[in-house]
Amino acid sequence: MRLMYFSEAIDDALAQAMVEDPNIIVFGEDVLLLRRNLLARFGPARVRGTPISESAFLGAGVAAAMAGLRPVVEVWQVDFLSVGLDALINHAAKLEAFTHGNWTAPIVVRVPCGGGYGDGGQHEQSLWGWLAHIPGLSIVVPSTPADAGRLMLSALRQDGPVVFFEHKLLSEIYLAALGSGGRESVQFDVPAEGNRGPVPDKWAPLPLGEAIIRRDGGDLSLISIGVGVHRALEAAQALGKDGVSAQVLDLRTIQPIDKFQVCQAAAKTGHVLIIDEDYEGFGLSGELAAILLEAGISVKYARVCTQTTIPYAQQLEKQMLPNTECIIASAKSLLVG
Amino acid sequence: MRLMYFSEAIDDALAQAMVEDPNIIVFGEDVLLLRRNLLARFGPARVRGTPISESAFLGAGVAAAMAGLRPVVEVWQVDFLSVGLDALINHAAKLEAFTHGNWTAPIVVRVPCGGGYGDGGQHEQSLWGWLAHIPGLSIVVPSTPADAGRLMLSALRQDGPVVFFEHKLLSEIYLAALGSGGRESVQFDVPAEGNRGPVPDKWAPLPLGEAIIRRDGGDLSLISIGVGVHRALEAAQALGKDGVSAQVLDLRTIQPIDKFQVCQAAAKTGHVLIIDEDYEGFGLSGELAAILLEAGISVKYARVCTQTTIPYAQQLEKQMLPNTECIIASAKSLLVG
Amino acid sequence: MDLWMLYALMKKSRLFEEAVAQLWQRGLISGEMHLGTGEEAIIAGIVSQLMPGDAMAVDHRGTAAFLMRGIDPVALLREMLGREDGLCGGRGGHMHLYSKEHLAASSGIVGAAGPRAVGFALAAQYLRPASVAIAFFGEGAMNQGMLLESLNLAAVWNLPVIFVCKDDGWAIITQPQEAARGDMGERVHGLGVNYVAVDGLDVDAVWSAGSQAIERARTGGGPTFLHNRCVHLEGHFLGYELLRVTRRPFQELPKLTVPVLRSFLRKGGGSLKERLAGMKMILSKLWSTMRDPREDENNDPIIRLRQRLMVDPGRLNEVDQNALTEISAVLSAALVEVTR
Amino acid sequence: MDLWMLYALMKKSRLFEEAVAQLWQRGLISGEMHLGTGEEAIIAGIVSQLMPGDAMAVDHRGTAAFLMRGIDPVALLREMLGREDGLCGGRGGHMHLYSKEHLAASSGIVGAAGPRAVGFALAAQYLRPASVAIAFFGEGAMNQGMLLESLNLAAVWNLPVIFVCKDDGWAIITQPQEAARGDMGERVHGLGVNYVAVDGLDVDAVWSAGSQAIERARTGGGPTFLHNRCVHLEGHFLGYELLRVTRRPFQELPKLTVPVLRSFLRKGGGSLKERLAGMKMILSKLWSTMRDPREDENNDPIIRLRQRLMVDPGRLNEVDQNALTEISAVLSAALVEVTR
Ligand SMILES: Cc1ncc(C[n+]2csc(CCOP(=O)(O)OP(=O)(O)O)c2C)c(N)n1
Ligand SMILES: Cc1ncc(C[n+]2csc(CCOP(=O)(O)OP(=O)(O)O)c2C)c(N)n1
Ligand SMILES: [Mg+2]
Ligand SMILES: [Mg+2]
Repeated sequence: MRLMYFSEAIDDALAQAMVEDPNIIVFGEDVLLLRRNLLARFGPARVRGTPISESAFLGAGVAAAMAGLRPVVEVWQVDFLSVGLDALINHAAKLEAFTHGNWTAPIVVRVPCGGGYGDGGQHEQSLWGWLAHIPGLSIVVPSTPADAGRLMLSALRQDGPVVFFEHKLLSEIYLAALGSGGRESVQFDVPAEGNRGPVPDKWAPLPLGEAIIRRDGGDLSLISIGVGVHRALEAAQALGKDGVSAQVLDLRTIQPIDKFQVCQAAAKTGHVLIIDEDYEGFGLSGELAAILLEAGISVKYARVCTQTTIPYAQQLEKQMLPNTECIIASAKSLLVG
Repeated sequence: MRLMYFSEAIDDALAQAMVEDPNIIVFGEDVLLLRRNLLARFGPARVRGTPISESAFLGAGVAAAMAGLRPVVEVWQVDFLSVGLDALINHAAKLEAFTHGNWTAPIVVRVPCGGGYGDGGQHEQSLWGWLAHIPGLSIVVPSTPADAGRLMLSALRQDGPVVFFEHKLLSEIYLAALGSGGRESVQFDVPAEGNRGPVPDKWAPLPLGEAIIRRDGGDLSLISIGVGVHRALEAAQALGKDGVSAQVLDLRTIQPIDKFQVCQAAAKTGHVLIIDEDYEGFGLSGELAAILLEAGISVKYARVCTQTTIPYAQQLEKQMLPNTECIIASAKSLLVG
Repeated sequence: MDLWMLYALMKKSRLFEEAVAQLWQRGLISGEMHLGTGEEAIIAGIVSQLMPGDAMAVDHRGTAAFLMRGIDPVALLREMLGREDGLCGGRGGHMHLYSKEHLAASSGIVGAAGPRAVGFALAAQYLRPASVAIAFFGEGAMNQGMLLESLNLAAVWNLPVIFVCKDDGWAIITQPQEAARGDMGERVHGLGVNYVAVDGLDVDAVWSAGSQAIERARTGGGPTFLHNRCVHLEGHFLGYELLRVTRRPFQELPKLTVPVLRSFLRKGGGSLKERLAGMKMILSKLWSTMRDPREDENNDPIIRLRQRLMVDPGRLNEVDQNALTEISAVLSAALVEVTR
Repeated sequence: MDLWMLYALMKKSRLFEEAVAQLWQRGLISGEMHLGTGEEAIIAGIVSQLMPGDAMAVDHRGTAAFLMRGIDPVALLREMLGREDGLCGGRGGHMHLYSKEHLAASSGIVGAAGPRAVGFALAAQYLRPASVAIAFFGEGAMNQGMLLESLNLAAVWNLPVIFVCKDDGWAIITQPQEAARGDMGERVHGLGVNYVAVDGLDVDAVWSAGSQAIERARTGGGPTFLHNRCVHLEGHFLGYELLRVTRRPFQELPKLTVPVLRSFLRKGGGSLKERLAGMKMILSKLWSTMRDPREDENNDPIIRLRQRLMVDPGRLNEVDQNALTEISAVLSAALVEVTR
């Protein structure tokens, strides 16, 4: 066991995979800065910078994957995928279907996501539920360093495209690069266990589609992903003091999604609260509701999600993103109502 | 009352609005062909062709809307928005929030959508539920000529951006342009009432967010939108012969969405079947489930949606898109189960 | 360069696509259908030079390229017929043709061939040294950001890409003078890519320019852009309205003009001047099509090549016969169990 | 052109941004902070010529443009402080500044200023004849498809857009020679837009080139692209790592190099040659920053302009004093109720 930061763990697992598989290459804007440690170890042929041409380099990544490489393509923030989505939506995601399973594009798209450090509405989106709508993409959203590294390893072994979300509030690299820069006067509400934690000495893949219970409880199931998991854990602890026993389920990946554990958790407590930092409507929280109803599980249900465009001002930003107080309040009214 | 085809009705309502408001302009690829009737009446300054530069002309449309025009911007197919989404997602949708309500972009983006004419997976997507995930966009999906014209009028009166979906299977213009071209040897499963119907002599706006019951019934509620509504109606009729009384609710717009009528319909019959031509996961069908659970309405629920990438082969395509047989079968097993 | 071999490729492609057109007319092929008839010299001039390991990114008009690459024509036709035993199990259709073993992939998204060829070429750099990647696309695509980006990226990474622009002067009904400004050569140069203008009706010229570009790419010289002019004999796609009007004016013209005139005359709207300007644009579209370049035999690359090969009419006849036999066999093989 | 007026604009902007930097350092402003210090000559040279009805599309580095456009500096600063009474109610922040009455809008999406200026100019054609729209962006943005597309579109529609490229030779840590090929002038020409290269450190030169471009646009002559070179005095954004290393090598260098070296030495991975090539790239980045162009006073447009205005030191002193007084007043007004 070693202790690692979140992005350090991802890069470490990635490095292990790169040693084993010479076809893994990494590229994206400014990766010479972001992945300088990989650059120094694997050289510039395998770690490349790109112009600010997301459409071209994402599309190139998909095609390179079709032609035998295993590219890990980085985009500065998930918000900026908006300028290069075609490669993912219409090409990577559809190839397997178009070829009746004959051809796939094993690309990993690494995207920082999420808010809580003051960049506002065009830079702090989550969008995992949005991308999950498109059949053919795997969607991974780890919440701890150990999961992050292990899921990166799995992502690198998938046949098809994987979007790997790296929450900026967990990532020491992005926080330093984006949020705080050269100052020590700011402090973000970084979940400690998410930011740094024990990781295995040698990385082993964690299969996609396996949720995990982070905390057991009998009254209420909090289902979440990414930073939301840590907020849920904090809320569960507070609720515990008030005599409410809350379970916390971390989905870890939403495509595939662990329907079995979702249903089990819901059936156990009969009360489900979804915590999702992505937008509320037409996303993960809705899909979970559908999964429950389809399974014929009747529960009390509520959701704490991001309602609309994230405002810049610190206080407003905090209120907009799912936070512990909100979760506690919703949990209580769900149990009462 | 006049009889009109689906796209004819939209263009007619648009023309009425253009007469009243000189700030409405129309542009997009090949609109000189598609909107030649408008071109002949309003001239080339108000009906413009564009290069195949979706990012640029959608972005320009958003900014033109910010600066006082009311652009109706056309994209050949909703699938191709993938190359120009930034303008909608990060700009049009967020402007009102970023400016605390001070500035909005009243653009109408007109997008053909939907399948059933043989173009396959990269050209027949629906994606309305996908776009609805992004706060700040209104999403309109009419199912009849009268609604289509009236909703276009409303769209043109919104403060913010509206994505106006025009189902190709209803549209005489797109069907001729894309599906059949110069041949008479093909026939598509075009819903007659959707394709042509009575429209008012003078167009009046239909407010966004008002669903409508297309057929009453007490055993089961079929909730749908677009072409799905017609499939649902056909299924309801067939079910009627088997003694099942099915209600059909046409949502007409999904952002805003008529939660009240959704809940009412569900509460009335206790059995809800969603028919959605958009992809199943993380979309409209999930959001409806969440709306019901949030309202504490406990129902039996099922959904018939597009499962994955739409295949090209006619028979496979038909099976993939929500069809009457599927709806009937799902309805029956929902009522039994 | 073997003109006879190139002629055979072109001829077979033409016959194949003509057969496709008939099947489409009979309703056996669904959806849109974009033929490549008229651009055979471009495709043959390039594709005939590809080797195993070379890759191809094709746009919505990819049938000829697939055929000439040696991909099973029966599987190709069965794909268009939507059959389980088609090239892609009937899942793709004519705009989404794929062959993994040939590293050949199509796309219906205008401009997507650019990034795709860049990715193929990137993989070649690692895995298949001295292999190249071809991108086929139209002049309309040269206004699409991702294609422009991909030229620059290919240049920055010095990748073995040949960007092959098939400029037919039309993007559906949009003509270059309405959609683009600046000189194409300058545009391409300004994105760092070597530019060569080619007569796309002359397979000889395409082959030669292609040969240099491919050689350059294979030896680490980086990307080249070949700008080839051509005429699409069936217009944008089968059933193309403007061409229909031109070809059957009595039946088709009223369908177009009556509603336009009615709208022109309606109360409310633009001034007379504006309306007339609008009418003029519609008429000029019709007019451009009426002066149909297809009527000039010189715009058909196959007829042009035949003229040169007439030096040996016996051999020409033989090649024609072989092509016919081959494509007929393909047709009957593909149509087994389909024709009613 | 009034050099004194331009100097005053530039000086006030500099003081304002320096104040912003301090507030950011103190943690009173959250998120990233991209200053425009060093590009004031470009902004002043253009913005000072705008009239009511003209529009402005700005990138992530928009503070100076907003300030010089006459937008309330107190509201601007309050916006960055996230206050309800900020320019956008605290909802936007420094990358999302908007003023509807000035038709001024920012965006954090690289390249988005292009389409936006095109749309503003399109609206001007209908609603505000003889008005223009400015797009401000960096050289890195010139590899972004939507910006390239928008140049062409502005040319096709002959729109009154002035594309103002502020070329500082860096896009975060990426330099043009790594990210672009071809000549910028050719690229712009090839997209149909008039191209002018300008010394962006010389407000005089910018003003003159801008004046011609604006005049041309106002009179229906279509778009112009002004390519202005400059140096960003604070690097990409506040706290920029490479600059930190340069400025405080003893504290900062080890933070960067120790992990890199550790990784360099780890078992498994590239050959020594490959590793050394990787190290060399990292070092060359550091090296480029170390040869800090900021140390050359000639790269500061304000210092350069001062040298010219030294002919009247009394007046210069007065202008400086006024700027200081004004910005101090802005600061105190904006900070009411905030400073602890
Ligand atoms: C991104 C995108 N926008 C629009 C379309 C619709 N479309 C299909 S083909 C075409 C014209 C393409 O013109 P060009 O590139 O010149 O090729 P050509 O058809 O002339 O061979 C258009 C606009 C599309 N498929 N993809
Ligand atoms: C579409 C997009 N991709 C990437 C980024 C991240 N990013 C922000 S600023 C920047 C560099 C921009 O360089 P340039 O255009 O030269 O402007 P400069 O910062 O040098 O003024 C990048 C890559 C972004 N904001 N948007
Ligand atoms: Mg063309
Ligand atoms: Mg720059």
